[in-house]
Amino acid sequence: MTGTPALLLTLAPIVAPIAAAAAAYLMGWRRPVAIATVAAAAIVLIAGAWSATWTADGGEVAAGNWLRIDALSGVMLIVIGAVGVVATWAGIGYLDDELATGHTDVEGARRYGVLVPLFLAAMVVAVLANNLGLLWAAVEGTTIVTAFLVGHRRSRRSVEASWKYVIICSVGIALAYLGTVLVNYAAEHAGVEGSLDWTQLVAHASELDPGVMRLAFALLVVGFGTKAGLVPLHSWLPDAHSQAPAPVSALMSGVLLPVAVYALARYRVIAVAGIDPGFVRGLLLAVGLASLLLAAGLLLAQRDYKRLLAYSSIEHMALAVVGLAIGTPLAIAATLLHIVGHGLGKAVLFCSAGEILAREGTTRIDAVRGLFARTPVLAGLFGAGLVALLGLPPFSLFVSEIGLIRAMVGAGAWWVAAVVLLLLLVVFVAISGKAAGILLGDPPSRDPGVSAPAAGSSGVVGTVATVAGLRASTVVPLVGALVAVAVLGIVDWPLGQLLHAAGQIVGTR
Amino acid sequence: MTQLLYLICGGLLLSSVMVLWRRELSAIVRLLVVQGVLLGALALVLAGRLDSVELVVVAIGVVALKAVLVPRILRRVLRDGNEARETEPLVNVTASIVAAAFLILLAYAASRPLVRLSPSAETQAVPVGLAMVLLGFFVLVTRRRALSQIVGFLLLDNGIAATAFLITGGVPGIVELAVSLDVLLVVLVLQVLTARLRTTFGGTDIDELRELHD
Amino acid sequence: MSTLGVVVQVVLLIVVAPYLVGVMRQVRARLEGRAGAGAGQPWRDLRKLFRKEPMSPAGSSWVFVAAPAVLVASTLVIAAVSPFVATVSPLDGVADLFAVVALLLLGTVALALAGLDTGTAFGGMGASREMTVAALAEPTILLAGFALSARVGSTNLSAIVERGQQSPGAVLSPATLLAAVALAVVVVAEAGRLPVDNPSTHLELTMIHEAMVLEYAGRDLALVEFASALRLTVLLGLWANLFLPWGVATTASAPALLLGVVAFVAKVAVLGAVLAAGEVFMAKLRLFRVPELLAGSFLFGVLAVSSSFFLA
Amino acid sequence: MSIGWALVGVLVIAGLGALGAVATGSRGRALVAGVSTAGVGVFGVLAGVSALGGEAFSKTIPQLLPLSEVTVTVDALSGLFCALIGGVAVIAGLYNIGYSDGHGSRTGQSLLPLFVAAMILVPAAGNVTTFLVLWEVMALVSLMLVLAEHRLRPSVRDAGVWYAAMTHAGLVAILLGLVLFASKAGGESFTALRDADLSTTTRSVIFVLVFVGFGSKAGMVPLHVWLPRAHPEAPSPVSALMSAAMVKLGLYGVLRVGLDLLGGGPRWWWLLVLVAGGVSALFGVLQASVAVDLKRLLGYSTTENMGLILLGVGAGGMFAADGNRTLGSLLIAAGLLHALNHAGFKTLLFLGAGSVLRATGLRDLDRLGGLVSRMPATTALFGVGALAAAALPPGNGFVSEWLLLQGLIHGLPGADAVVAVAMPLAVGVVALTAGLGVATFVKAFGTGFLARPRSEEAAGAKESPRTMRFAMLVAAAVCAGLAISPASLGPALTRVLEALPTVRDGSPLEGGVTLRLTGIAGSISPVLILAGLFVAGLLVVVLVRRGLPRRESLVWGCGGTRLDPRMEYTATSFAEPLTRVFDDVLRPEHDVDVTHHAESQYLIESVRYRQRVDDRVEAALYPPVLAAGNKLGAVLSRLQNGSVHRYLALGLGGLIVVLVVVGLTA
Repeated sequence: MTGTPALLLTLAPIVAPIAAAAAAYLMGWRRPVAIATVAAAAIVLIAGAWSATWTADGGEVAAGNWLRIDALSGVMLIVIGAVGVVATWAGIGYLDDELATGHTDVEGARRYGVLVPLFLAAMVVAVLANNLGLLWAAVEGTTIVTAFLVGHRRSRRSVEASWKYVIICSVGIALAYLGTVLVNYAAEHAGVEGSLDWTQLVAHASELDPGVMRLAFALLVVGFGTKAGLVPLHSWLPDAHSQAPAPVSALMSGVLLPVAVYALARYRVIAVAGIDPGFVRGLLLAVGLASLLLAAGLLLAQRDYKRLLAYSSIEHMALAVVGLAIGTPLAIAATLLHIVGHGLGKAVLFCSAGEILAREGTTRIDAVRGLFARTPVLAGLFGAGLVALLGLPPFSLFVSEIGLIRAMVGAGAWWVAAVVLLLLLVVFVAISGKAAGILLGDPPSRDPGVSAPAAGSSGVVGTVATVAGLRASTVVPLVGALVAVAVLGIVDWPLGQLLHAAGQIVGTR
Repeated sequence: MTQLLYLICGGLLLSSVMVLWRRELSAIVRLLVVQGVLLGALALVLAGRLDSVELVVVAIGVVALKAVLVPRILRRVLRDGNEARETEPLVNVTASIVAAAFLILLAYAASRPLVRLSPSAETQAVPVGLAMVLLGFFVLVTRRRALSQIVGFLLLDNGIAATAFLITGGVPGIVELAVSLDVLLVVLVLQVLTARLRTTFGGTDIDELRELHD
Repeated sequence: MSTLGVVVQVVLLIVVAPYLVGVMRQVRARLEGRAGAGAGQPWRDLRKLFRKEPMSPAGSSWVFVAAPAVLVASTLVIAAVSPFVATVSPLDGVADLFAVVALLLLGTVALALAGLDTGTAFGGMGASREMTVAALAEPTILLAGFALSARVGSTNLSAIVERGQQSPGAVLSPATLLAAVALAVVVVAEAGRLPVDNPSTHLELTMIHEAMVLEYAGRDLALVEFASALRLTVLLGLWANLFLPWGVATTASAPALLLGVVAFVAKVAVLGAVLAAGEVFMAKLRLFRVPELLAGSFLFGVLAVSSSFFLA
Repeated sequence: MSIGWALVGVLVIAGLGALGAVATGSRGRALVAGVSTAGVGVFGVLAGVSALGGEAFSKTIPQLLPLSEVTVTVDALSGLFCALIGGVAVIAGLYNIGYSDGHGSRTGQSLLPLFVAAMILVPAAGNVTTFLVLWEVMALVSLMLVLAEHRLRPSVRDAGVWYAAMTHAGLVAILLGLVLFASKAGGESFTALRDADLSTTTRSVIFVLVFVGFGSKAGMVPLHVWLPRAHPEAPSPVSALMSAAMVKLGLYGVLRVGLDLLGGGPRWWWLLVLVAGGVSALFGVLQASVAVDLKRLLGYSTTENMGLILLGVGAGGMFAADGNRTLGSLLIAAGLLHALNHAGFKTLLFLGAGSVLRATGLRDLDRLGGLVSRMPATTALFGVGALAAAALPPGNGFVSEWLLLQGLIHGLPGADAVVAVAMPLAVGVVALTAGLGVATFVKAFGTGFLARPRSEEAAGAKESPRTMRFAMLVAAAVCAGLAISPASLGPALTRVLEALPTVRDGSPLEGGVTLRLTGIAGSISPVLILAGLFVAGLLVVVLVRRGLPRRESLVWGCGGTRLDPRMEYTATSFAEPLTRVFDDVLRPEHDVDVTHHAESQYLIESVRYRQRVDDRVEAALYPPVLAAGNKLGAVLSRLQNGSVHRYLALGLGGLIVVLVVVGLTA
């Protein structure tokens, strides 16, 4: 599809969040603004789903040379939209609590209201960009937008986290820019018109100079790998994810990291055509497996449940990159399904972890005990999210992990499959052991004087409905997300064809 | 003309190395100004060689951004704090210079494919850009002050800009614009964060930030 | 006619069993220089006991009451199905070597449970020791059975006995001899004879079997005593017929059965006498040396099986 | 009823049951969950029986499971396991009605029918992904059920973590094995796998991986560590389902993949299975023989019995690999029959243990006792189970062990040295296992139920509600049926064996009253043995009945006063000789605490003696692995020490490495 409808379809998911941001800027953090933010995320989701009508059978929605939706972008739009809806919806209650407990002020809430939709918009631009320079700029834009979201609370720790975040990510993304420049160089030299247009580059991928492209691809892997939380510049991630407000952590982990992986997927298509596929696979595998090892080891040693979730994000992105490394259509489809499942699951986890933090006042794993006995609904959400992320059925991560393993073995990389499975086992043991400590058992007898901040207390935005001490506006999106992940794990139709088409775009035999 | 090009490139590299050497923060900012100007000059020279009006505009923009705007922000950071000197860097100056030599050699080795693709006067100078990137990175790794880290990042960014100019005469205009805007915004963000660091930690020694760890 | 064989066999065993115990005691007495009470004394004791009232210890249950009956019944079933007098029997296919072994174990279990049911330390101690010995004896029995049946291709007792009769040379084969030694040890252990257990001791700390039945009195005790005699007879009879199969009737004719009866009585008497004589010169092993003895017999069992393969 | 509809029934009832249990209040919940579980079980049995009757079923649903599809195929092999699981579920479901009445948690009760449904569907899976999904659903649901009582005992949490970890480790092995298989075969449906033509090396790798995975589910040593933890900690109906039904799916996996999909293999595969089975049987029974926790004892007994079953399957596989189909089919039939028998008696035993637990709150045999007069029905029913578990006639366990021995001893003629060494040892193992099994269950029954109570809790025990007793009665009846007429299963077993191409060989056992074997001269008649025992016992009773009436007396206390229950022999003391004999294997730990009088160190106030027998295999193998993991974590933590400089240095280092590598590989 091209022309004006295509332009509308591609611009809508960008404009909607920007409009929500503008509203927040003008009106401050109010209920209508909050709803508008959720609606903006929903528009992204709808745009993604709608575009699937054209893209699921291999078509595309192109608006000029700059913006374009194909199946791959479509999947990413759906991820952004879905996770966005969950995070912004659950974020309403979060911010109400923050305001009620005095952790933030009206100005802080306004900033939050402006930055979150802008963050969404930047990510949408990244996945819709056909021009790789624009893609880069949008990814860099996310860093700038989220810098102040990470430091939302202005505590020592959040300032520390945001400094590390901005410095490391800026460096990493600068390296990606260098890579982009080199691709541009190779493209110009090969006489590719519109030298950073992805479509053009793919069409002429085999003409690009392999020497330059190898260097470029290596820099891109390190650079975008930084944003995806991959070794060697992964270190910002646990700090930023543990300090950012829960809904922002959810968005960063669930969407931002995958967007970086998405960028790598786009470049992979160009790289494999021009240079030795073994190099591409080896590099991605090295980065992926090293990250997986790191995540597994640090999960074992973890004492903080928000950092635990952060390392779990590293683990899942590592898995996604290993999927890219394998790069068969099945691997790509599985990777994308994995990204979808991970995004939603992580949103649930970060949002419920935020609630746990609000109640318990600590993020130490050994300080939270017997959660099921005290707040069954919250513990159930957290537990179900963990079950999903540990890759157990009926959640889609199980199917996608099987798909990934099948792809690995099918591509002859059975040793990779073995290593990955072993490391995943370590991850499983680490997370399940710690989760058992948090969730199960009898609660410790508490000092009655110290009561957790009253959940469900009326915030600035008005009275709220509660479910078992949790806001409906928190429970509904989280339960919805879990149901969605489960449905995706059981039924093929919502995404199956789209994933298949995306697999065809990126995948190589 | 080629001589001029090489002269400018030499100046760029030298200014990066000098940053490693100097401890005075204001001197480092001055070096950054010099580098910005040299970068603009580079663009101008290339504009001449490639007959590109667009590059002239870019050159003006580069000078405005990297030699005027950004240093001004940095000076404000410098003025807000009372830390005029870099505290003891994590790697001492001698070792830094040796490391710099190694990094420059690495840059030469790594950029061979770039040169090989189209050997010309400009691409011959590409290793300089890459070396600047690595040196900037090195500054980030070894310097403790928040300002020095910002400078390190800017050095790295200048290196990329230099590389971009040298190999292709710059990326497409709109991307260049976006990149510049991004750089400016990052610097602004870092400026704000530096201020927050100062209020919450009472200083800008980045090495003090050790509360978040495993 | 073959049904008659079964009846004859069962009746014979019932009658002979106490006499066997009597003979053994007599042999022993004579060897120890005593006059002895005569071979019929066990029967007289039984008659006396059957008339006395049974007693159940306070707190015990139906298990205590039922155990003697189960013990006797299981032994009687063995007496009925095994080829002691004749190999032709309508019950031939009912139980093979393994089933017989399991039935013996069933009896042991019944008594052990009764011992535990009394709730005394003695009962528990006896049960515990008895089960330990029985458990450790099990591998030897089955391996010896393996060695015997490997030659025949069947675990059917009649088949083994008949094959022994047909090829007498095989009785002297290494496999059979080794199995015979192994089984002999086990028979001693299962029957509760020296050196594993001392049937005449009433010193608490050395008792195994006797400790379990300490609380039995009257006709319960009679049943237990009778069963123990019957078990001894059955074990000796089985051993005799497996390794010395001569004389066992292979047809159901009266003369053959008669010969079978005579041969059985003779074999069992001789074996009993030998066993009793051996006991005179033996002291009881410490309980925790018994496993060593059983391990030795297990070794013989393994050797028996492997020699039946490697030396056959 | 057609298999397809029965499976639909399984799903529908499970779903309705789960929803119903969620919706009902605490009063009716156990009833809803129990009835629906039993209902699911009934449909499972129906599906299984249809399949065993010769019906086959196959269906593919491409709309389900992204990246793959759902394929369901049911043959006789699947059918046997569907029926087995269904049968256990019927009993456990009925039992649950009384057991969980009023205090079953919403989660625990609603998951019960789902657990059963997952288990029934596992053997019906017809492609790799379907199988793996169902397998893992089953694992997850069972994990949640194990955790149902997490608030009551801290040990539940540990058990859950161990279970989760081990079952996931098993999944990893199975996943890798099956995916490798599917990839080499070029398709993931079982039909494609069956038709694949693979190299022996590949097949061996697949088999070993799969065996490790299924072995861990079946509780094979050394992967058994979860079993004696998780099975005891679960609520008793769940324990029964796990121990009697779920572990059997490990067996199913070995049979399905090893003998069906891979179509048999070289002899060493099966030797491996045999050895693993033998070691597990022996180790399991040894641990059971010294265990004092009744449910832990039953858990180790499951390891033992699964060991025996796999020993039989291994030996059968060996013979089949040698071309001796007669013995191959006999031994595998023995294994399958033992699986059925074990399902029967282990259900009964765990339910019995559950009744005791419910009545006394105790699992510790050292504190039980005296239940025979307080819970007569439960005692009698547990006794039936114990008899079967001890493999004594006339129990049903005896028949299958007899078959197993028959298969093992008849392989010698015409065998080579490996068989000649393996078989006697296998017989020795089976025999020692049987012997120790007898001692174990004498201990369990004798100290747990007989004599006088050893604690107030045991003294105050009340008989269980009628539904529970009825459920146990059904289980006992099943055991009795299996014991009396094993030969009637002949046709079904024959059909199952037909699904295994390398073993297929007519019917292995036949006969009515007397159980006869095909091709082997050996027979027993469980019915006649039972009848004989009955008649002889009756005769004895009738003949001896005359005379003076029975009198109650004091027990003899060595001349002392009335004996205290504390002076009774306990389970620990019962097992003491065995503990000493197997000292080297068990390595018991003894603690003696002597408290002296305050006035004089020569006067003793009290002595405390404690003995603990830990799982030595676990203690030897698992701590090093855990320590290695912690080491890894500690080392990697150093990378994450909070210094942004270190983080950036890591990045620069990484960049340099990448640049060097790019340069070097040019």
